[in-house]
Amino acid sequence: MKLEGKKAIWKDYQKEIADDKYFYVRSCIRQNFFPGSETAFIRILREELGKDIFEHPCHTTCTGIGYHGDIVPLDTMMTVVARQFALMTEAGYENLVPSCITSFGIYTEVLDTWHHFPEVEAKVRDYLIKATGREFKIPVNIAHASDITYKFRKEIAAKAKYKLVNKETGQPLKVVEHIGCHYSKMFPDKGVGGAEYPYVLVGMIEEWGGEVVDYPERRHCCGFGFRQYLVQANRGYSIACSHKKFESMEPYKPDMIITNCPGCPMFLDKWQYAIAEMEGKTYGENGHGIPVFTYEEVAGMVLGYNPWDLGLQTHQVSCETVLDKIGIPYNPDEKYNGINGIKLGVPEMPVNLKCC
Amino acid sequence: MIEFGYNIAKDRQIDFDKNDKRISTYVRENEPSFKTCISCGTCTATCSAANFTDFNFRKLQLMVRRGETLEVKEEIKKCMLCGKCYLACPRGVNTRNVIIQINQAIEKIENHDI
Amino acid sequence: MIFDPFVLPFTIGLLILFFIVFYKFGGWIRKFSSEDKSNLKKALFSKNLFVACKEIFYESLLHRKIFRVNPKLGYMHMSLAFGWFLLIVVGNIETRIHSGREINGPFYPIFFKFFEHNRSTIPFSNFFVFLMDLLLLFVMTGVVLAIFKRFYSKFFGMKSTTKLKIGDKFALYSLWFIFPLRYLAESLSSAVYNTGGFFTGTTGDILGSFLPAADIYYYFWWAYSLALGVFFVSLPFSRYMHIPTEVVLIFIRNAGVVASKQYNTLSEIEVNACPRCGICIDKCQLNTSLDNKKIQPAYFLRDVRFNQVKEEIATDCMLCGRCEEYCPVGIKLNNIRVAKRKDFAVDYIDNYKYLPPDEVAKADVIYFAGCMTHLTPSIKHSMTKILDTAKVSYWFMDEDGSVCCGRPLMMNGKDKMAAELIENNKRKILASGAKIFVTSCPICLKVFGEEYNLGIRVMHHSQYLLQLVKENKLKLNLTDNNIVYHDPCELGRGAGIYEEPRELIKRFNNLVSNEFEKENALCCGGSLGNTKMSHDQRNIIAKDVVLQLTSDNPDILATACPLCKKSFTYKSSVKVMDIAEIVANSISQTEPEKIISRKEALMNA
Amino acid sequence: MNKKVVVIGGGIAGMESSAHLAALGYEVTLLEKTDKLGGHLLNWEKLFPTMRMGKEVVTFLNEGVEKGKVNVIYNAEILNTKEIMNGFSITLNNNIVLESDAILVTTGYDLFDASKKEEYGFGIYDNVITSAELEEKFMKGEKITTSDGKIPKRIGFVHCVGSRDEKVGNTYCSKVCCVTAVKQSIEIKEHLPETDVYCFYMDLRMYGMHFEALYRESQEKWGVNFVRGRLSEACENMDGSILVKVEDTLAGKPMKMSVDLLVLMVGFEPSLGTKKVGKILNLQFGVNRFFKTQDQHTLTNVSNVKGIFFAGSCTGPKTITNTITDARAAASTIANYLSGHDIHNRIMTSDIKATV
Repeated sequence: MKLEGKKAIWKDYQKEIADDKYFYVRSCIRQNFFPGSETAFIRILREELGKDIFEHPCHTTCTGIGYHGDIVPLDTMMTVVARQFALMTEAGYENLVPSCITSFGIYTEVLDTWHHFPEVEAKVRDYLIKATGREFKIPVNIAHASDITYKFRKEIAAKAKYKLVNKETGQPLKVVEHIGCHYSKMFPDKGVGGAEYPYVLVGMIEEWGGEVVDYPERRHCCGFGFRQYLVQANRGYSIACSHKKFESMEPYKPDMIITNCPGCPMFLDKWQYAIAEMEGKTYGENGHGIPVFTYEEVAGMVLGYNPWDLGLQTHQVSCETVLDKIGIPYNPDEKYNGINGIKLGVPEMPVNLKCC
Repeated sequence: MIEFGYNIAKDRQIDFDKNDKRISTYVRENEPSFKTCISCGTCTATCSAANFTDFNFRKLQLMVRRGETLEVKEEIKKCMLCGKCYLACPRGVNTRNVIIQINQAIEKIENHDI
Repeated sequence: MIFDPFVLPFTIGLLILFFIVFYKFGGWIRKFSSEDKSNLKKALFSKNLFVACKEIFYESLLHRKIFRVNPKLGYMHMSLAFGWFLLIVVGNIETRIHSGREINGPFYPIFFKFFEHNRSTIPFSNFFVFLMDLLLLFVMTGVVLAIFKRFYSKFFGMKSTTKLKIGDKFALYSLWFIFPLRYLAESLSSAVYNTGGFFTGTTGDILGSFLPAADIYYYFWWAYSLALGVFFVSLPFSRYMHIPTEVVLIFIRNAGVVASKQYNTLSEIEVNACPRCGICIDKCQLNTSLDNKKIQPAYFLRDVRFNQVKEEIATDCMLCGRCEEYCPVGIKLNNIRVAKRKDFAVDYIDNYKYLPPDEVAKADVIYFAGCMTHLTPSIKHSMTKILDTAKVSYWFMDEDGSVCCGRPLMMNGKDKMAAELIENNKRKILASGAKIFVTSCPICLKVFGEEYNLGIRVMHHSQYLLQLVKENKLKLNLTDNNIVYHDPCELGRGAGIYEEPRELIKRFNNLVSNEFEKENALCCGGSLGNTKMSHDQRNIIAKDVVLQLTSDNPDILATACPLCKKSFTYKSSVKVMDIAEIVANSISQTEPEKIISRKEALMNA
Repeated sequence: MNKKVVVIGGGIAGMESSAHLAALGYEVTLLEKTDKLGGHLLNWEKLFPTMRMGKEVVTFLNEGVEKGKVNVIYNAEILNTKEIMNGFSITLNNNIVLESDAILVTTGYDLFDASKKEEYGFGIYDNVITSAELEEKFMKGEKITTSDGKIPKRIGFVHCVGSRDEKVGNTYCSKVCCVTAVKQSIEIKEHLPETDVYCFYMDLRMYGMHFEALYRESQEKWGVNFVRGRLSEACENMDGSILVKVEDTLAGKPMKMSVDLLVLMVGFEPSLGTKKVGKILNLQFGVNRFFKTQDQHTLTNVSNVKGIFFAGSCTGPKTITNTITDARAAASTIANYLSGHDIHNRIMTSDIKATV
């Protein structure tokens, strides 16, 4: 591997990322599956970096799931997107920061469509007025939340209490990075580092002390694929994709996986349990899985946030292996405590996948 | 083991490195013209068996070359050895012998001879 | 007791030979089926025995068939076989008359001239001395020719001579020495005792003039005996095993034992009866066109005999039957070849369940084009035109694509698979109620005739077309085309159909004869029997054949097999046509009634 | 006084056209930007389909240049040109000013920069090389090895890298790569008989006389394998071998295969010189960015500027045979023009014919 070659490509794919005043939009599924991540993102931006980040309570889904699942028509999707823009315009913001990769893809796709077909934009503006009476301005800057984190990766590193380094051996942790397909595969120019060797997560990993693992199926989809997962009969394809990735990364013995998409951590995490139950196969050390994190969780970890505040207890593959390697302290007894320390009860443990 | 209502779908991808290429090697050695096939499909177009079934000799040869040989044993039996394919082949591939050699390779693999 | 130690090599050798030969024969006879055994028993006491003896005399002693193919070679074989036989017979009579005993030691007649020096006591002695010398001279000419042949086979018009195995070498060289040594031993004895006639006596006188004959003649008798002993012991392990085996084979054949599709005892006897004379090698086009001298029956049967057949030897043969046609021993060579292919063939069952349900039409005649004919569509179009013109009620059985007849599978030793196709086709043929089954493909013809047991007439289109012409159902125009006709292997040598196509051509065209016709016809190279030959090799053969057939610049090179037509077309500058096409082209256009084509008739209906 | 012709570019087209123009009696000046004549052919060892040495052809062309007493100016760069009475005045970098009655442009092609095709990993993975690099190894008599010096067990050739690819902006076929891949495959097998060679192609364009025979020989005699399918991506395995992903379109299935060395068959692009000279001389470029000839069938050497002509691969990818033929055709076209035949009138008539 020639790193200079990659660097040359990364240089070609740099994008403009606004440095303040963000209109933040949450992800439908992340706020359910990894609620700590979005909270951590806002906390880091406000508390650590002192940025202005605004959320609008009337924000809805971007319809991306329905759109890619073939049940929401294009015009409907664009009108909903126009409404989100209108909310931003009304709130006085210009920089859109979606938490969801698919939303990021949707917004980018819509803006690109309008750029090439202004008559479509005009039509959508008409729809929006007729439907809601709202008007909107095109966002000045659209950056995914991971782009923002990437932009401030050095600031975060400067404040970090921990590094992605094995405290016993002093060796950097081996990290698999996985980019959501809609981040840059549709519009390589819109992603940091492009589509073939995206840099957005690599930059964070390198800055925070880890070592990136480049394995053959790095570019392969996590297996969400909307239709593949949403129809139960097709879930075999979904899990096969994740399976393919795990088989490919396994020889590299990665310590952890970092993702920047709602679906990816979900599937890379949960399917490890399903694969273990179906085939008895686990991919981590000693019967553990490979812990899967969002970039916000990792940022929170290196900044020294309480792992349970980050929501790491909601992961299927237990994160303690990584916490132990880095030396991040945690109280196992508080793992399943809710807000205010209420004990929520310990979940049933899987048979084949070792969870602590 | 838990029943999820679905299984890990089998990969359709040809895994060339892992595939068993013994039949291919055997046929290449015993019928060198096997190497010159250009997958034009004339054999399949004229095939007596293909008239009645989805038997596809062009594809069968290709699958053997790629080591995708699981279905070959059953498929190959559909051939009637009539020789139309041989007469039609623009590359002069000795198709009948290819079939015969595939048969023999399968038998030899089953008998652990190769 | 008349005895000398030098007779021991001969006597022991002879005993060993008898023991081995009878052991082998016994084994073969034991392995025959009970039916064959009873046939053999019956034959022993019937006129078949005399027929067999006559054939043995003609073939094993006189070598009539070899004479026909190659007179020089025939003489060589005859002088050795028949001459030696007469030497033994006359020698025995001589010794009996001389000794007055019915039974003598087996070596006595052989070494008679050593033991008996007193000529005057023998009745007719001068006559016997003369006769025995004459016979020896006769045999000696054969020996000289045999030695000559080994080093200069072209003299016999043979391009190749068989390669020898170790047993063959012992037998061959000892055989070369037997008669020259006998000649020298008798001549030297004659120099001492004056026992010789015009041949040995004269030679003895000359040799005696400068050699110490009395001191050395004894050693020559030793050498003679040793040569005989070595020959006898090596005989069963050499190609000379054919001498006793051929005799048995002729008897067995005359007893009505017939070849089967499996390799059986008869095949084994046939294999042992091959003298490796090499006639097959010269007749084989793989030799003459491709310089392949590995696979011919002489070698193939040798490998079969010593159980070392390789797949490529068994399969690299076109099954054209030219070798079989000229084999002096009449061995069913194709049969053995195909039977041996079964050792290598992978034969499955239940392969063709995908074949569609039977769609059968009732008709008087079935026309079956055959797979190959579908690649020469003008043959099938000609046939439908002819059949429509002649208003034959027929069913074009494989109009929408063939189900193979099964023959190609059988040729490759896959009988079980073939049986399945045969069963499928047979059911349809019988259900149609047809009385005549006509095919355009000679390869199919044979299997429909021999394996299907249809109980209806199976004809090649050349036969059927002639019949239509004879029945006046077809009116044909005369042409002045010069047509050379190529006999397809499967139609000619395979099915014995030589005359019908010729008659059909002769009625309306000029038939040009060619050296390579009828039994001597060449194979086009397209053969389905051979799975080993490359496309290039086939082209070379086709080119050679076309060159031979078109040497007189005919207008048309006619054949009666789609595969022959296909093989020739790319290589011939002369137009190549199937006999059906020639007939279809000659159909008189002045037919009074409009011919309604079958398709139109169907549409009208 | 002899009429003067300036030929721009000392590749094979420039050499052969100079020789022919000189033989016709013109005073020829050949401008070459480097210090050697021969262009790309200097870097090519053996030529398809004959396997003869490229330098034999260079020698042949040199003889023509020498015999014609062509005035060769090495290290030449054109600064500007002026139209003067029935001709041109050309100023070079070393203050030489040339006057000419006609100009022949033979500025040729550059090889496609394979690193633009990021997903194939050229410049990133150690064992991905270009066809030109492989030829250089042949030329220098270097051993063909992997980056760590091992004998490759399997080598892959990727056809159409930078050709017939809208994504990189080159929609045309480069004409020589297919048969070059076949040629180089055979050479690989000559050097390394135990190595398996796989060619990944979209179409095999064996249009030239004897090309098909070479293709057949590569299969029959050398056992080279051909897979119809365009490589989607190349990844690096742990051991440094390259995992290629392709659809075997004839099998109708995706396929992955590891190769120890991956050779990218790089195609033609208009050379930098072509772009520069075109700008200076006000020449028209066609849709594929090569020079536009005035007619695709008849006026294949004629430019849009009176008195300026083209030869060789500056008008599109050409084989050596085609280039030399084209060079001679250009010489003859110039002779036609300089003897007073108005080639532009022929253009007019042919245009009229075409429109009628």
